[in-house]
Amino acid sequence: MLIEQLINGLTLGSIYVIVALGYTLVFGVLNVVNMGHGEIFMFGAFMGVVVTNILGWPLYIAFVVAIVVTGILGYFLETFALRPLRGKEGVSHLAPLISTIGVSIFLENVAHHFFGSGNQPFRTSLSELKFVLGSTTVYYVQIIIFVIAILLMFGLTFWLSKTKAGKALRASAENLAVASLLGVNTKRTITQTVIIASAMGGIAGILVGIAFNSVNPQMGLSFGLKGLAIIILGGLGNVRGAMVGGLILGMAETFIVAYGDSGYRDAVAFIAIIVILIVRPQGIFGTATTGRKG
Amino acid sequence: ACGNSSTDDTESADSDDVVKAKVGVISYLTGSGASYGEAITNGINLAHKEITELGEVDIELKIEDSAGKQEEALSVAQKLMNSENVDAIIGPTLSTEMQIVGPEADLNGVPILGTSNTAEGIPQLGEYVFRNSIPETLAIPASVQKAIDKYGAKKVAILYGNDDVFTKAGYDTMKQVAEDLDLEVLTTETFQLGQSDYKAQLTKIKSLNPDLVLASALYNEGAVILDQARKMGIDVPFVGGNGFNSPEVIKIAGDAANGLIVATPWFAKKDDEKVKKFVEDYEAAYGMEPDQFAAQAYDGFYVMAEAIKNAGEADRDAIRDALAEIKDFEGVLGNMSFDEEGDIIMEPTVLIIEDDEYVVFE
Amino acid sequence: MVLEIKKISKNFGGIQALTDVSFSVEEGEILGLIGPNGAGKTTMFNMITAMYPPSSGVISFVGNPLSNLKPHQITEKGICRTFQNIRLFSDLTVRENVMVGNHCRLKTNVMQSVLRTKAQKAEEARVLATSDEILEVVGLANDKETIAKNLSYGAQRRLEIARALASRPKLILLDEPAAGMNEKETNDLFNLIKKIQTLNITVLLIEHDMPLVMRVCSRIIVLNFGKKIAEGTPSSIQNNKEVIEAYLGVEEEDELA
Amino acid sequence: MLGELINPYYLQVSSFILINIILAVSIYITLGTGQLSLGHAGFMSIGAYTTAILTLNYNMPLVLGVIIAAIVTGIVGTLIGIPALRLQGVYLAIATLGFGEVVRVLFINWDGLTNGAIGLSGIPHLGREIFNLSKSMGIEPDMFGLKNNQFISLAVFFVLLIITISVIWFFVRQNNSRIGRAFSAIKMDEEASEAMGINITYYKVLAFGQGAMLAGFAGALYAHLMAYISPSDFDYHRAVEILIFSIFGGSEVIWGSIFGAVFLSAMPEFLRFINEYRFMIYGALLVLMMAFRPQGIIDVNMMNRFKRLMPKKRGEKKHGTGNKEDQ
Amino acid sequence: MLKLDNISTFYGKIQALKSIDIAVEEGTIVTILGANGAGKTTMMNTIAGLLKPKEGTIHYLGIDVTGRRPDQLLRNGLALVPEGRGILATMTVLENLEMGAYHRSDSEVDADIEKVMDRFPILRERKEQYGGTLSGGQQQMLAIARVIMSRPKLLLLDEPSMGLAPIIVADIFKIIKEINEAGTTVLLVEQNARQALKVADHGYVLENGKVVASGTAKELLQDDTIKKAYLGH
Ligand SMILES: Nc1ncnc2c1ncn2[C@@H]1O[C@H](COP(=O)(O)OP(=O)(O)OP(=O)(O)O)[C@@H](O)[C@H]1O
Ligand SMILES: Nc1ncnc2c1ncn2[C@@H]1O[C@H](COP(=O)(O)OP(=O)(O)OP(=O)(O)O)[C@@H](O)[C@H]1O
Ligand SMILES: CC(C)C[C@H](N)C(=O)O
Ligand SMILES: [Mg+2]
Ligand SMILES: [Mg+2]
Repeated sequence: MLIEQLINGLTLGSIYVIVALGYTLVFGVLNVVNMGHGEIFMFGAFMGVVVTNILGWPLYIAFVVAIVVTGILGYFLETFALRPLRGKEGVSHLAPLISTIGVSIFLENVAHHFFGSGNQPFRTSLSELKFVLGSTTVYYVQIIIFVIAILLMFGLTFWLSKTKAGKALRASAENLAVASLLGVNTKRTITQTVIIASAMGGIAGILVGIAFNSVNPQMGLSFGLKGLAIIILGGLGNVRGAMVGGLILGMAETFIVAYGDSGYRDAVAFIAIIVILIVRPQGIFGTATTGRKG
Repeated sequence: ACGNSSTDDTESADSDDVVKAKVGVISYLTGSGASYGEAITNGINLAHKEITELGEVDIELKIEDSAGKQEEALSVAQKLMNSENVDAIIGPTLSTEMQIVGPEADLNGVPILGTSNTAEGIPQLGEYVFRNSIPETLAIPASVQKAIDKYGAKKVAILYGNDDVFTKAGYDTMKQVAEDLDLEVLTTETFQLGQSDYKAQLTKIKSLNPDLVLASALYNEGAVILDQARKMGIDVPFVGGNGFNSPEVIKIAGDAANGLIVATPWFAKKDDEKVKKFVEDYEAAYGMEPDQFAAQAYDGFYVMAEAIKNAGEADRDAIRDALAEIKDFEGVLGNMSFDEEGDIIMEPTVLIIEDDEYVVFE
Repeated sequence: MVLEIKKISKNFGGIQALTDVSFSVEEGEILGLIGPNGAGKTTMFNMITAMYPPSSGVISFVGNPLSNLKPHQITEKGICRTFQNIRLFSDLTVRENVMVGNHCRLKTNVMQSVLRTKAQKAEEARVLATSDEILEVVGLANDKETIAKNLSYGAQRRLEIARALASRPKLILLDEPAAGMNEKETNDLFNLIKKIQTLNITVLLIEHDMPLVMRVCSRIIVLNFGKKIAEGTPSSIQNNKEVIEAYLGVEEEDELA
Repeated sequence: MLGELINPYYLQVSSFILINIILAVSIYITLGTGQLSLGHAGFMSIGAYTTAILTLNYNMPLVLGVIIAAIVTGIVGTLIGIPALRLQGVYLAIATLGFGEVVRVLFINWDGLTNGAIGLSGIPHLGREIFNLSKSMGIEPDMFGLKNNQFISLAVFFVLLIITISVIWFFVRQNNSRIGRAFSAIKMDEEASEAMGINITYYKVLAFGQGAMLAGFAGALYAHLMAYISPSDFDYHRAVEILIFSIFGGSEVIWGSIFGAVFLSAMPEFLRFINEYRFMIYGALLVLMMAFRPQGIIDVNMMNRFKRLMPKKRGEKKHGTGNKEDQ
Repeated sequence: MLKLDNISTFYGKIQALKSIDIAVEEGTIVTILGANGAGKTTMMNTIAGLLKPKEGTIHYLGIDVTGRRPDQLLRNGLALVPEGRGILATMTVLENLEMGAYHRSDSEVDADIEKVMDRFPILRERKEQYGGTLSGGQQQMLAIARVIMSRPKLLLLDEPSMGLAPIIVADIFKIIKEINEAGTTVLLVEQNARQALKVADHGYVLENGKVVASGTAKELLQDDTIKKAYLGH
């Protein structure tokens, strides 16, 4: 059972990682926690349902459609909920939190309206493919999810730290005016980032659909909250932190069910962040703010 | 799909000898459980249409949304009772809402009939509070007993949603039943509303090899649990509470739904004229098969209309008394009566899903 | 002796910002603290006001060591500062900024504030009077109701000083108050510092504006790379070879003109 | 006579609005020192459960239950406020969100005490208690020409109204004092505040504790208003709702938060006719609102303009810097 | 090279610039003087595209560039070192320098980094340190080094000597002169009027958002009213 639970934990953790990366990326650039990310993720999952179940098209098209649709949603989110607040004077740093919460409420209810409130079946042949290793059954989906998470993490790390675009992004994150004085087209940089982050949410959505056959308008919230916990756990804006945090959480949740009390599963994430923040207020991998005094 | 459009009783008889009454409906129409409210509202609307056509009573419907929240349910109830001056209320959808609304209706002297509340103690909230939904305490023992008889099961695993009133209440009953029947409970696992991944719990359950899984879940989570369990190789039958009973289970879980046993007041394939007609009309009107909530609401409205007719006037107290008098009412659910507290008296049917279809479990 | 710095060192994860610096500030004097950029002057202020703990060394104020105190306790003891990068409460009015400065001299608690007791009312009246007085001193009496962030840069610098004065310090630490001021404004600042001295407040001044420093200070300490390299009267400092080399440079007026 | 006019429906909605006002003020206090809490639903639930358990299991009088509930929550808030000092901005927001979730999960799992997800029912109802009390004193509703239910709704409304006004009065006065000045200074620049002699530890914990206590107090009132509580009443959505009251209405001034609570609690009632779309509209409204008026509907400028419009009764100036009448 | 016609800029309702006309000839150093709050920073930010003027036009290299974004202007060689330096606090010194060359795609970037680090050795020493932890003066040097990396044609400097040690101030002016001699036109805002006028060819005096005097540096240095107001004696 141990190995099976380990695989369960890794699968869940990998999905958490992908969701968390979306949060981290947007936070990294904009210093904004995008509360609408969970719902964008949920839309990705529904796109999978629409394409494979309703239209009966193949799975890869579902990925394409989900990426496109969530990318567009990201674009709208940036245009309507974030951009108007940016660089405006007297805007509290809470404002984007609220406006993205607005987006999440809006999207959740739109999903209700179009897809109904219940679960929608997401059935693909891919989710049936498996092989047996000793006494454990492993599904290909589980491996695919894990690999995608790893790839996304390395891709992002490389992009942020090594490429020019990544540096431009970090510069924009810190100071929009300065970044633009240095020649960065900040508007484009930011829009791109939000779109990429949202598309990652779309990918995660489809993966959840395949792995768990559970797609409903409320899933944005439950995964979203976990994603939030993870980025705090790992340190805001920190890609490696999101990876480690996500995997740890997936494992922890699985193991508390397996060897502890499943009633506390949803609390694990938050107990962990409370403990960690008390010990290390900047998260596991976060760097202490290097503010100068005086 | 719902809303205010339902008040168009254009062709109703305008004669003076029929009783005119106004009935308020509190339903869960927006939010995560909206599909329950929708089914309920559909059932009521269908019944309302038929009754209006019959012309024996002239009932005006006033449907309000509570979004499944207690405060909203209470506000809406106050609105119906005091601004709309309704003569009786049907709903609200959730037992938690009824917990709040029931006493208030009682205080206002407005008869209220729950058609989907399955928690314990609902009619006991007050003189004016009734329900025609069978409580879990009635349904679950019936289904578990049958499953044990059939499969000779001894060892069970229990899985339930611990953060929802309904599933938690179902679990309490399951636990009691397991004790009463001397079953060995291998493990008790919980999950939370809206969860997607049940693999950790199921892996654990699988490793313990139970003869039977008792699952107190709403169909949304329940169907996904079945799907994941079957994929994982758990092939034993599941016994669910009555929130698990829905055609949606088959839609979501497909073949994985086979082997689910539920006790329910409602069986759509029943060889009965009334039932057949109801299913047909419902499908024609709403494009889907009615579930138990639709059926209970449908019957509930008929019961209400019957009471209003018997009361002979649109008087709250008279309607209450007439409701309490209802005996051997024949509806699509079968034969029902109210006991002295206002609770339903009825035999549930035990069903099992076989070949992607609910059939009577014998 | 108002303030005594004994062998203070500060290390920021490998960067040695201060090494064994010792000096003392005498009652009533205006002491200059100068040195090249990055010499550790602001860091010294941060040590004195307990914003950072020193890595080693002791700071004593009127004879008592200041270790293990929080910044606000330092202020209560009678040391207050201004910031190199202006840090006003930017959305409060000028007067409110000064009133906040007076906070640690007030006593009323939550209940008294809510019930508006006699004592509380009297205290509030006193704060108002004190604030207006101080604003008069720094020349902001006409801007009382202006929101701080709408003040011009020079006025903001003066408000910083006013806010610090409101805590009724025995010792005030000024971090580059003349930065961004033109010569005329600097001249006004000179007068203000002198006026502060007459209020029996000792002044420790960081400043790169040499004409101002030389005119206003009675004594000067020079830091370089975190070490004290000189101490003395303005004229001795001006002629100190090491200081000229590290900091002052050779007057190049004629070359350029 | 009077009876015709008094509609329990409006009184019911108004009573909820009053509770929401208290909640909005509770978050306003915390926000006033720059601390963003998403844990107020958690505090609310602690208050609600405390009084519910005390009154149900120990037969404690309702009034005492509510007071103890507020105190207990205040203590919990203070205990949470201390480690929370180390957290800034979003970290604090998410950590407090986590706190709320942990409390909720705890109440779900602590079956013996809380009855788990099923919740506690039969909690003494504020209105019905007053009704019984006045009956025992020989006062009958029909003496005022009221029906029983009207009397109960009216009594609840008046009690809550008085409580709410007192709460507002308390915090307006506190704001206009040295305490209020310290709060706003800390909100703007913690380090500078500390350097100016403000004990930021004390004031931040004070604000956090006061906010928690008030939320717990509101929760306790809620329990006695509903007579039934369950953990799902105090979930993430509640926490967000409370925060939105304040941010939407304006978190710079107390009146903003109050306005937000009134407007947003009343709005869904007005939007009932477009039922299906009302939450979409609610979401869109938040987005628009932040785009065009990120500081909230009511801000400092608006308050100042408002005060200028009433020259006679020159209102209290923010932070008590102002005029003589105030003192 | 740069020409401002009738420029007015507002902060909300507050008018900070009132119909400003200014011209900068190629190859020269032009300095802007003025008391605190006169509008100097506003003017620089308007030219660099950070603020949009409400009225008037800006011509740069003969083209109307009013309303262009800063990054577009930088691509054409117009660079600003903002007041307060604009160091990226969470990026290292080296990354700050690299960001200076963000819009460049030539192969000489690395060589240029070496060059500026030769000029400011402290930057080489602190290469891996976060920008935010440098002292005020070190940050100022980094800001200038970084803007050099962008190889500007027209360089706008807003109070580059603020908060610098006298010895560095002298250095900074020397560097400005050198940059200018290497072919970059400089528009310089300074409080340090005497020093500024010494390196400048031309000067403007701003007061309350208006140009109240202008002329060659020599003329201004000798003007009595200016002496009184800005030179202190
Ligand atoms: N928080 C910090 N982390 C790391 N290094 C720091 C920190 N604060 C200061 N330093 C370093 O300590 C040294 C001294 O800095 P400080 O700010 O005291 O200089 P200063 O004398 O005030 O210079 P300036 O006149 O330029 O303001 C500098 O090298 C600076 O980089
Ligand atoms: N963001 C702003 N909002 C409102 N008013 C502003 C803003 N920035 C500047 N001002 C006002 O505009 C006027 C010009 O300011 P500006 O910063 O351009 O002056 P300056 O000449 O650069 O002064 P300094 O020498 O102090 O830097 C001042 O009165 C200032 O108060
Ligand atoms: C709609 C149903 C799930 C409601 C549930 N039976 C209850 O009593 O709350
Ligand atoms: Mg310094
Ligand atoms: Mg300026």
